[in-house]
Amino acid sequence: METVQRRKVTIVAESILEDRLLGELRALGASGFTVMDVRGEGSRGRRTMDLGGRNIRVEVVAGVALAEAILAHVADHYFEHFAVIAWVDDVEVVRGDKYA
Amino acid sequence: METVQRRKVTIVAESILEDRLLGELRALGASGFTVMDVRGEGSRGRRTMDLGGRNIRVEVVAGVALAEAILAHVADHYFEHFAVIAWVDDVEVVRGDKYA
Amino acid sequence: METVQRRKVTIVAESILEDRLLGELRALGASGFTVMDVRGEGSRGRRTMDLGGRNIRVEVVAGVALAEAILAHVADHYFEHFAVIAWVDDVEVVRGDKYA
Amino acid sequence: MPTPIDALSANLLSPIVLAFALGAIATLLRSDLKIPDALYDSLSIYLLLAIGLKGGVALAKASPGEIVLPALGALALGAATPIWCFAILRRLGRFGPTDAAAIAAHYGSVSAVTFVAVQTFLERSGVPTEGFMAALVALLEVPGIVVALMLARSGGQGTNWRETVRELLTSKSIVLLVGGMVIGALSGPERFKSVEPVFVGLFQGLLVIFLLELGLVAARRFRDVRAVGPFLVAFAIVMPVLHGVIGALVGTAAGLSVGGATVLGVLAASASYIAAPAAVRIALPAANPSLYLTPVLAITFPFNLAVGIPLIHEAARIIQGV
Amino acid sequence: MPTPIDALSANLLSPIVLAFALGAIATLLRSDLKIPDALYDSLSIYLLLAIGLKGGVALAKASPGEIVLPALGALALGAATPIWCFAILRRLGRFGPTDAAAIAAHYGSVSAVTFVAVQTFLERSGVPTEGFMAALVALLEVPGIVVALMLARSGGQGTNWRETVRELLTSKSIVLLVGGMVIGALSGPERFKSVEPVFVGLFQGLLVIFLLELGLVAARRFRDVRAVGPFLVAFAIVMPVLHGVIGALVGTAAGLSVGGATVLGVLAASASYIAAPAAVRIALPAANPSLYLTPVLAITFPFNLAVGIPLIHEAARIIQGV
Amino acid sequence: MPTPIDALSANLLSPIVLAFALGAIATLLRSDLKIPDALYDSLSIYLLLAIGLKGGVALAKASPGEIVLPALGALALGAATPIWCFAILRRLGRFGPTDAAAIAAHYGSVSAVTFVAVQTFLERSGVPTEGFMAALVALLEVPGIVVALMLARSGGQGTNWRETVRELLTSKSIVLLVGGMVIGALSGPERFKSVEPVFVGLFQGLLVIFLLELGLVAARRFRDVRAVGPFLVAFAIVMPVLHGVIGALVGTAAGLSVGGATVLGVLAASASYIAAPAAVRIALPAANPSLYLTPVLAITFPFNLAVGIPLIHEAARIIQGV
Ligand SMILES: Nc1ncnc2c1ncn2[C@@H]1O[C@H](COP(=O)(O)O)[C@@H](O)[C@H]1O
Ligand SMILES: Nc1ncnc2c1ncn2[C@@H]1O[C@H](COP(=O)(O)O)[C@@H](O)[C@H]1O
Ligand SMILES: Nc1ncnc2c1ncn2[C@@H]1O[C@H](COP(=O)(O)O)[C@@H](O)[C@H]1O
Ligand code: NA
Ligand code: NA
Ligand code: NA
Repeated sequence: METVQRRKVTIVAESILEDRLLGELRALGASGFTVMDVRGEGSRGRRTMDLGGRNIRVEVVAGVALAEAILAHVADHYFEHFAVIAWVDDVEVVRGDKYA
Repeated sequence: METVQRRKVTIVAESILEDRLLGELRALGASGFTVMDVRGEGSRGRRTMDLGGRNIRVEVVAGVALAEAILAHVADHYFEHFAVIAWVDDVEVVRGDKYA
Repeated sequence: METVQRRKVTIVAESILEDRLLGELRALGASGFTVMDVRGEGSRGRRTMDLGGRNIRVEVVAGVALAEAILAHVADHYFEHFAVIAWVDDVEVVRGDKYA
Repeated sequence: MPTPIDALSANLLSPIVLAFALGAIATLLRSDLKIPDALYDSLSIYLLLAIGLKGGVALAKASPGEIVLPALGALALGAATPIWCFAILRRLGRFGPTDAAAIAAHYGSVSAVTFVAVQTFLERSGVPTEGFMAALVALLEVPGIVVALMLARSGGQGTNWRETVRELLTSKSIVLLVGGMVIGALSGPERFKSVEPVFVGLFQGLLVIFLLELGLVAARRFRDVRAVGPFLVAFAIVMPVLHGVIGALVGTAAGLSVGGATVLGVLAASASYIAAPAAVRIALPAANPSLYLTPVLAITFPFNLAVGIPLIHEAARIIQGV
Repeated sequence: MPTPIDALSANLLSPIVLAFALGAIATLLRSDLKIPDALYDSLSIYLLLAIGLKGGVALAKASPGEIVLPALGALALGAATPIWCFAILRRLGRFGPTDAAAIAAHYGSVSAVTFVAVQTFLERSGVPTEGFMAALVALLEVPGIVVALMLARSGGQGTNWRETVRELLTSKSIVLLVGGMVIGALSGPERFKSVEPVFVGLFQGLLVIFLLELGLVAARRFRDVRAVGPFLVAFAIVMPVLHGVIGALVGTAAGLSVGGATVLGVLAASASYIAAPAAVRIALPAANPSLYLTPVLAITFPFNLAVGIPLIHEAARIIQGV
Repeated sequence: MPTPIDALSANLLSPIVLAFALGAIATLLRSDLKIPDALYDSLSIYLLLAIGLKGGVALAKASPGEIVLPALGALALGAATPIWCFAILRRLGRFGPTDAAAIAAHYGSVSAVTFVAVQTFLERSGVPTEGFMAALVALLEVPGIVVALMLARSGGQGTNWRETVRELLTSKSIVLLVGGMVIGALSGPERFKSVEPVFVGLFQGLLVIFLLELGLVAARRFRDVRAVGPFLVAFAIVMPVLHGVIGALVGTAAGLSVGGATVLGVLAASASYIAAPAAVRIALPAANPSLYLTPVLAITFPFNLAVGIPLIHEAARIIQGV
């Protein structure tokens, strides 16, 4: 199986941000994303809301440039005031052209 | 802690494929897998079903050969007609003999 | 975006261990973690409980030393008797100082 | 006796029709209202089991003789409707065999919620129905899908029929409907009383919440309606009317009352959105899901709910001259 | 007629107050009791829809004239309360404009569950209320939040008001409350009967489970109470009493009965923990969530539930001299 | 008065027994029917709370004197049954101390659903029971587990007993049972009426759905039955009968009616599948879960449900000579 290298950005965020964040991912050019409901603890601890205030975890497989853009966007717009973290790593995919 | 390198295949697929896909993973020789319910958007967008039609995300930690076989199987059998994507990356595990 | 390298430990465990495991992660010095409900199969198969006995999947982004400590702790305390697996990989994060 | 117009407007103001409309409006307004997946799944388990249980209790009172002809009629409808749907979609609609079969499978099978809606309509209108109609839902669900899948494969390579049919017969909806019927028939009216508050008392109210979710989901497909083209839009309205009248005729011929003939007509008119999509997605992966989900959910289901049911009832009354 | 002390102790022994206490105790004992997220979400959908439906059925019977003055009164309360809350928090509490506005948004809006609790209290006490009070919940929910957000931005850069207001008006609670009211009013008392077992019969019992969860959640914030400081603790008790009396006065002036005036008072006294937190978190991300969630959930809600409701009812009785 | 055979066959046709069978059949047919985890969790919260509430209301009417002897009897059973189970499993079954203690913990504790099943059986048979029996469920749940864990550790290193006992006493089932009882007793029959439609009216129907899930789950363990060996299979049938008779004797000696003695017998006969597995998994991780879950879920629970309950009732009648 021939594979190509892509980047994967993972964002963990307060679930209240879901609609906004996914809209921004589309606007930045992501060809797709996968979302799951999670819970967590972090440095901002209980600052997230208790009721209806769970976290989501979003994964986006993307090219180097888009991954960089997503990471920068999240850092700029969310890190200061929201309970949001993000990380990037490398993955190998089969059809590289599928991912912007 | 001594660790060994293994491969991890992650598959995101229409949830209707769950039973079939997991059966095939067993048949291919996977020693285990972890499944979670997710939702997502991709190039095939709303082609997946709305009702009862969510996605699953399956992770399989495996040796190089099995990972390759799983990826090839998924690409051959699902990529054309189903809303399915897959990626592979490297992970370090403690007891390598546990993973086929 | 300037990023730094960190380690990510992923633990899949019987859900009954959740409270204990998260407490131990805090005690080991993790600055945070993300938890999700999953299901799975492994070599210990149906030894996990059926009722209320699902799995959790815990992710901890951490420095090299803490990641090593977590992995060692899990291997020492859980691998023998519990349906628990763990793996580690590298991730890039923006604000490295956030992660012990 | 209400005029057809009265019946139509009365139907439009029923809580379940209004709940569907509320869900659709919420989607169109981009509201953040979401029904949890687990609630939707739980409600559909509940509804299917309740239909089965009530049917089973009623079945226990029916004489086996009464049900033979209606059952045969239902089976005939299940086998025949996908055949002519397939032909129409191929010839007039110019769809490929796979897409045509996929759509035909949906219109050949039935929607349990539409069944419930017609029961509710008739109850509210004071029209009695034969107690065993729930058994016909179970009988009508599977054959239409199997026949349509066979049509798709008519020119192709062998498929695992045993497995496909096993999956259909052991699918959630059949297990709950048939299982519920057996439980209802075995435990009988006396023992059923203790569970009536849940399976009868709550039925209409929980249906309201279920239809709210169906409205939310159906409206997400409204914008696709244009994409599926005018032929399918017309198909999604004309076929239910046609099947409804044919079903009412078959029901009347099989000796059903005007209520029973209405129910059989509405069942024939309804299109499956649970069993058929699941089976078709697996068995005919090359079919385009938009071509079957959009007409079924965004057109046929709301059409039947709002207009089809009173219309088919009117047809049944004309047929039986009452 | 019971004495105030009787009413208070009777209220403390109601199943919903006790269920809240049980949840709080379970948290304090570090029990592993957890209400599934899906159940909490399902119950809150159910409660809002049920309030709306019952209100709508009652509204259908009310004459439009009756409701004009109380509605205006409610709107005035919604607009005015956040203004003085903001001023008090800025001047006396020395909070920054963002935190002050965030807190004011919560106290300017309402809690649907507190509304339900006062309705239950009055029913049990045999005190009638106007049927259209549920409409006031919907009217009171949004204005307080919008006014408070405007105060926060008074000196700042432009915000996307259109989008913020659209989100508030299409939020889950408004869609369910208003949608439920429209369904209730359109279908009317006769058709409503079939869904009554769910939306009326189950209401009190499901409320018990909901309050169990609220108790679990509120108690998780008990330890933060110290952190928010004595000013906010006092604010979270004094403002509800003040708003309660003002609400009862406004209600009386608007021609409401002693029951209706009590309800309007309790609505004014209540603080939002669903709509307001969601809107504030997005619109005022720099505000510290602990400063609004802890007082609202850990102090004001239980205070109103246990003490505020009988107290405000007593005030309404004194005001109306009954 | 029905003959034992009548009672047995009547019991086999009850909706809850049939629902369990339907679930088991669905698993054996490899149906895709699944009960959402959130529904299962919600139903178990509901059932435990409802048992507690109803018990509490009844307790409020009981005189404290009545309950002392039955409570002591229950405690004695909880302490004694794991001891002899342990001995039998060690000596006759040749299990290691850890596995023997793990199994003994399950048979020393109780199953709340089996309690509900016997209550339903007696109600349907018109046999009255003492109102305070729910209190005995709470009393019987914990001691058997603690005693068994102590046996496992008899030769071993120290364990954190304080923490283990705290976890057991604050576990979900105890909090809901005891908490429900306190709420029921404090609010009393009058205030309880408003929540009765949920906690009494829905009880039997929701139990049907719960047992459907238990059937689905239990049948997944059927194929393991062979693996656990004939000794454990026999143990899982003989011990319930033995404990049932002993429990009925103890109940009779403690002054319970034939209904009460039946309930105490069935409680003693039942094996825990919620509290015990959770506690044992943590406290005795080296024990093999198959050895306790398979007998409890796949043998003892269905045996008691279908056969044990009428059998033990017959024993109680013979003991009391009625
Ligand atoms: N070190 C970490 N590893 C994994 N997830 C984390 C970590 N820190 C924070 N999180 C997740 O990110 C969310 C927000 O974290 P924070 O902004 O630190 O409060 C938490 O609720 C966790 O779900
Ligand atoms: N770029 C992506 N990153 C992450 N997940 C994706 C991406 N593209 C698709 N997916 C996931 O894969 C599913 C099927 O995608 P597709 O086949 O492109 O429709 C989607 O529903 C998403 O859950
Ligand atoms: N090879 C694997 N890949 C991914 N997840 C696994 C694998 N093996 C085990 N797991 C997960 O770890 C849990 C415990 O595995 P085990 O201890 O092997 O029974 C399983 O239930 C799975 O969720
Ligand atoms: Na049809
Ligand atoms: Na207010
Ligand atoms: Na026992």
